[in-house]
Amino acid sequence: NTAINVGALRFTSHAASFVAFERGYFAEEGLDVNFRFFEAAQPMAVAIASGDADYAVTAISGGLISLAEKGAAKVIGGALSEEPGIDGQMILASNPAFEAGLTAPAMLDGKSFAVTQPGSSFHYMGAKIGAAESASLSYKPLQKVGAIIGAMKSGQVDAWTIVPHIGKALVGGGAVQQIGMVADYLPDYQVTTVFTSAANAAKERARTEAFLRAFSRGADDFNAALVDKIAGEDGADDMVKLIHKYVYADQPYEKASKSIVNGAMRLNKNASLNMGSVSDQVEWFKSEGLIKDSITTETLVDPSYAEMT
Amino acid sequence: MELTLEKVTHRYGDMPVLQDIDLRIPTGEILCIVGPSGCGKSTLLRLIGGLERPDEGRVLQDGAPPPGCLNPLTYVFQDFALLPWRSVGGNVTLVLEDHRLDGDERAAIIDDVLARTNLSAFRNALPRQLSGGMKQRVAIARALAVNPAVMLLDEPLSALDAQTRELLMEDLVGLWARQPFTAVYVTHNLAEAVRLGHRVAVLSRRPGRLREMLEIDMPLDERGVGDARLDSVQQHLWHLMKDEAMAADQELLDV
Amino acid sequence: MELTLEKVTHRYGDMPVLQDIDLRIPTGEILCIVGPSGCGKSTLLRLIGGLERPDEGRVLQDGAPPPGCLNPLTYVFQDFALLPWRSVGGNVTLVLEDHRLDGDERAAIIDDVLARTNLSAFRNALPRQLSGGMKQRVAIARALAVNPAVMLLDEPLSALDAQTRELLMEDLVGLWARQPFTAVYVTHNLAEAVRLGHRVAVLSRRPGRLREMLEIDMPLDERGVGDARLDSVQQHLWHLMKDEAMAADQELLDV
Amino acid sequence: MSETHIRPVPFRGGGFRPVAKRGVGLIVFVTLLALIEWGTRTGWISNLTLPQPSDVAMTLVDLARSGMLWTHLAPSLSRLAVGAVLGVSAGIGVGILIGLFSHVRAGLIPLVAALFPIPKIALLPLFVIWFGIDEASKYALIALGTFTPTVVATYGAVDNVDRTLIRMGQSFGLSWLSIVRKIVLPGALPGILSGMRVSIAIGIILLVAAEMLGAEFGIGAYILQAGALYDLERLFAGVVILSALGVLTSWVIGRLETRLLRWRT
Amino acid sequence: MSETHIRPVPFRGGGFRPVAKRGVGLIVFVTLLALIEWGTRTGWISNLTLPQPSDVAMTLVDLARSGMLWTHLAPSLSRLAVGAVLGVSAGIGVGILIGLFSHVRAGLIPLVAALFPIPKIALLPLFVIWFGIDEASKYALIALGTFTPTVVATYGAVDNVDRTLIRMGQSFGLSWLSIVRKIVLPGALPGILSGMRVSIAIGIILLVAAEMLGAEFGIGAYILQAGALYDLERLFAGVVILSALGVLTSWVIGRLETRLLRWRT
Ligand SMILES: Nc1ncnc2c1ncn2[C@@H]1O[C@H](COP(=O)(O)OP(=O)(O)OP(=O)(O)O)[C@@H](O)[C@H]1O
Ligand SMILES: Nc1ncnc2c1ncn2[C@@H]1O[C@H](COP(=O)(O)OP(=O)(O)OP(=O)(O)O)[C@@H](O)[C@H]1O
Ligand SMILES: [Mg+2]
Ligand SMILES: [Mg+2]
Repeated sequence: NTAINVGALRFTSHAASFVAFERGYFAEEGLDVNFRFFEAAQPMAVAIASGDADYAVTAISGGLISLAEKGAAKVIGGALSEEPGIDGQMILASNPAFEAGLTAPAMLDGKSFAVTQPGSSFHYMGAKIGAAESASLSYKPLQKVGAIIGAMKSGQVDAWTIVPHIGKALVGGGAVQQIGMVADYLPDYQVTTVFTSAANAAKERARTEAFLRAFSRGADDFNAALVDKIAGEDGADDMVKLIHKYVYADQPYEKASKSIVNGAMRLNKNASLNMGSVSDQVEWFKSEGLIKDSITTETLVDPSYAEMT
Repeated sequence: MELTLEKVTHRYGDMPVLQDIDLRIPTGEILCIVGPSGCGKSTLLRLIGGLERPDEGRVLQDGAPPPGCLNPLTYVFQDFALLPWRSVGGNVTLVLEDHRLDGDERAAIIDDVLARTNLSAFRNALPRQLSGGMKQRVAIARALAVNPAVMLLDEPLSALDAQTRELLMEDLVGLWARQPFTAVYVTHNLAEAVRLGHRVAVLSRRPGRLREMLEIDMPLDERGVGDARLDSVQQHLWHLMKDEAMAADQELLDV
Repeated sequence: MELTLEKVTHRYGDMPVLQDIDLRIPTGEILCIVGPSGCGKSTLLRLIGGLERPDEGRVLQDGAPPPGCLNPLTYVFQDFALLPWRSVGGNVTLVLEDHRLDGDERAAIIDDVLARTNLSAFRNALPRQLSGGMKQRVAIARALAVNPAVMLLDEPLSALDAQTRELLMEDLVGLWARQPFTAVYVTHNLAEAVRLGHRVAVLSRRPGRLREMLEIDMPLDERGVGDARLDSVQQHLWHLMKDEAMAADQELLDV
Repeated sequence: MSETHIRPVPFRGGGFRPVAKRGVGLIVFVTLLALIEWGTRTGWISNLTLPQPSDVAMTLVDLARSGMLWTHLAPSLSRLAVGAVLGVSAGIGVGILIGLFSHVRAGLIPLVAALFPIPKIALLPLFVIWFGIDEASKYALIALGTFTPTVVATYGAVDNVDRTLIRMGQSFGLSWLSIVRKIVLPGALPGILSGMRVSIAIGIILLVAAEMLGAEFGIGAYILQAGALYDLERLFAGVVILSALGVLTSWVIGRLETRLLRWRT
Repeated sequence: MSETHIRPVPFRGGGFRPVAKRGVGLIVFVTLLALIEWGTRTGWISNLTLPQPSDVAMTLVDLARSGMLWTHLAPSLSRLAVGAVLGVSAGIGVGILIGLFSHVRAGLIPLVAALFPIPKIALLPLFVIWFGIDEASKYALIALGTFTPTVVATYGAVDNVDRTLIRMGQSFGLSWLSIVRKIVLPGALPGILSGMRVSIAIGIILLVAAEMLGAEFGIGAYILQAGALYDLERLFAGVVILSALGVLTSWVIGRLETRLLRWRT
């Protein structure tokens, strides 16, 4: 068996790896998986480049593209994507802003919009929503999701987008208001992708394909249990229990399960990648001057592993 | 104005430093105080000047200070105590600033004391540019500026080299000859004591007691190096103190 | 072993400090060097001991150091230069550690020099517990431990108070009487110079030149306070130097 | 008549010598805590602003009871220890070289001066590439943070060694190595130790930055996590632990000083 | 025979007085840069590890040309200035009170000692609530970071004012205020200035932390963004700017010292 390190965040969106591991799909492919957990996506991308992790799942960020440009990382497949009809990422407004009239994305003009960092996926979503509503937004970089939540609760920023399991809890608590869905603006948004180091992509084909196969089986199980809900109550419960080992492990099951169920979004079948969304994102990064103009999707993506749609 | 000490006793913590000191400081005379190291000479001077309160006994002043006296009891310190960031003139001005004097008066005082100490040419020099002897001259000028009733000098020459010491001793004699002042002069140096003291008080080892009081009735300006009578007084003093000085020297300081 | 200075001249930067010094330091005698402040006395001593190289001229040693001499030219410094983190014994041991001596020899030397300087009881005391006089005794003991051919003393007593100075002068005379040593003794203090010097060299103001060389042929142990002949030599010296001392004192240091 | 003029010399000394009284410090602390406790309980201080001190204390107790305190403290302490030992010892070595050799001094002082104001968090992404995401990068970050202040303190201390002691050593013909070992190093020790106080305080501060990088356990990670969740009780519990750690190491160095520097007045 | 014994006294002094030579520092710098340039060009140093120095220089030039340098520098400088002025002046005030009054000393020293090792980034989430995400929280963070070291340096400086000067003032009957104004403050100035050196260096380091919070422009924000994009050229360009800022402020304080402390030897 070959030992590999898989980078992960303790989010529901990383469930495919957890499922593949717990149900032995990795072992069946001859892979000894060792998870390396991170607090944020950016250091995980750097860790792939430094060789501390072999495979990981993360959003397409400026950092990831830069690393790809330096020949250190390659996207090899898709993971989470928006799909109309499934609860996806939400557009939120803070209570004071909502009371002042920010009740729909159309009213965003001149408002402040929270992002972790310039060039993050939040920034991309904000920009796309803003462009669609021809609203000009001012972006507030706050580094951490926690800081953003604090700023939203105390009304220091007006709007934000966030994954459903966090958003629903916030809206449910009355701390913020939902004013729209991201999927309405970015219907096929490829939120996260599977990536690895360029060396792995080029030289470890067999191992990489094995990883993707196991990963896709995990994704299928997840979709069946929590997205399409075709595995029945018990199947869903089993799945939640499995994921709870990794996500919200420090919270009681009842509380955690709600968050996990809330957070279930479609994981791409067979790790297929929505190239349209990817190239849209790359173009946007270029237009913002965040990455070099010479970068193309070819720099970023190795299309030989998964289906490109 | 005369000062009188009555049964002054002082302790630091449990350690008695001075014991039953009775002393009179008459006007117009220099009283030298000698004693071995650590016997409490500096403490005695601080008590006299009101910088410290005696544990027992009293320090009394009799009569009013002379007119024009801004600070009756005025110190000259061993290490000069000049403000390094003020010029010679500024250091003298310092002690006049808290008194209501008009500008002319102040300037007159400063000119006068600088002239008396031969410092007029150094008015704008900073202390760091001066030799030790010059620094102590500035300190003396500063003391003179407040026209003190009693000058309290704590080993004013012992930070200076031997030759400068000699020069300053002559200066002090000259100052006194022109205008006699009252002074208490603490020193280790017996030669200084016999050159400058009208009377010399000898303290014992700690706790300091008054062991002897010598009177030297020779005018200050007639005293000089190699005078047989002064030499004999000095030898008498050394005789009195040698054993105690040795004992004081051999003591371990337990800091 | 004898030392000879031939036309020694030294400068710091552009400032000449010593000019054409010719000097002979004969065995078994104490040569005192006096001069006004800043005339280059310490520089001269550093040149003699090889701590500095003369710009011009030469410092020569004639003959071999005596047997058992570990460090022919040995200093005693004004500020004692004791390692504060070593005890009295440790400070003496320091200068023996770089020499190949067996333990017994080393112990014997240390016992001997501590006994000669009356320090045996203080062997384990730290410098901070000692009075100034005791510290300088330790420095002298350390110098004696290497059995020097020539001792170079740079104002060894001027950091001490007058009474301790007197005591240490007697100690030095006692040490020399028991076992004469060769020494160059730099001082400001004319009384010291006439008490301890077989010969006294007088330097002029900076740049220091040799102005006069006095010989005092009275045995050291017969000299004392109030001796008329010494007094007259001392007055002669003061006469020679007073004007220069005054000029040196009045000089502005341009640091 | 004259009798009326006799009066004691007025006292005008004293003062300007403040002394620290232990008790008062404690009282101020307790009063402050009591005030905050009262404020948070009555709602006069909103629970978004400050946590209730008693809740923080409870959190600390729980942390200790559950054994999690040790789980978080142990890795942090080992990171601090390894990083600080590396940084401080390299710093002392380089500082001594700068203090002794003109060429080293000329070459390295500008480098150290340029390195000093670089914020170590800015270099975090690089540290991952250079040292990986495991312990090595945490050690390196803390080592780098403690290195520069130690260098500066050490060469300052070597510069301040009394030159007459060195001349004394030379005048007795001591070898170069003897002078360095027996005079320069002990003479520089007080300065080096007081520099270490600052360096280790900086090391503690950097724990949080170091544990931004893939640390699951550690006081810094605990604080970061609490901050991300805006869990003020845990945040303050972590801060209290770091603060206590700082006071403790400062006390240890104080003990070390009184022991090693008994020779000082 | 005797002639052969005559020889010059051997020289054994000198040394132990290293002098900084300006040139050497520059040479070391240039050599180091050249080495890295060569290494990165040949690929011997991977472009993930270090950027090419010439690219960093180009980035700096571009930044300056496009005017973005000023766009980023101006807010950072104003944050540093306002924060440091607040922190340093409060620190000097509190430090002087601690130095003069026993009760203040007893009450505040333990508080300051406990505050010192708290990592300021840990408090970022609180600062958002306390001071908002705009300039106020950045000023507050930098002020807090510069406050504690200034306090410590200031009361140390007041403690070190020569007590004989104070006794002198009392013996001449100067008023309490005169003594404080004319003796204590000027006497403490050297210590306060050298403390300011450290405080401002810390302020610069904290710029990055301060600009983590909702700053669009600023050198710290620029560095953070470059780090997030793993854009090493820009990251290093930012670091170079901060480092230069640090060297510059240190130089300014040095000038201030030579001007204000001309009276020192
Ligand atoms: N403020 C103080 N607190 C405690 N002890 C003190 C204080 N001032 C002086 N002493 C101690 O009191 C004794 C007498 O000190 P004092 O300075 O009066 O002696 P002195 O005769 O002036 O000594 P010296 O000849 O060294 O100047 C000494 O043992 C000294 O250590
Ligand atoms: N290392 C040095 N570099 C530059 N100038 C020096 C140095 N050492 C001494 N000087 C200067 O050389 C002159 C002579 O100094 P030296 O110390 O030899 O005089 P001195 O006679 O011993 O003085 P003092 O009586 O004050 O001890 C002084 O003006 C001094 O400032
Ligand atoms: Mg005294
Ligand atoms: Mg000298």
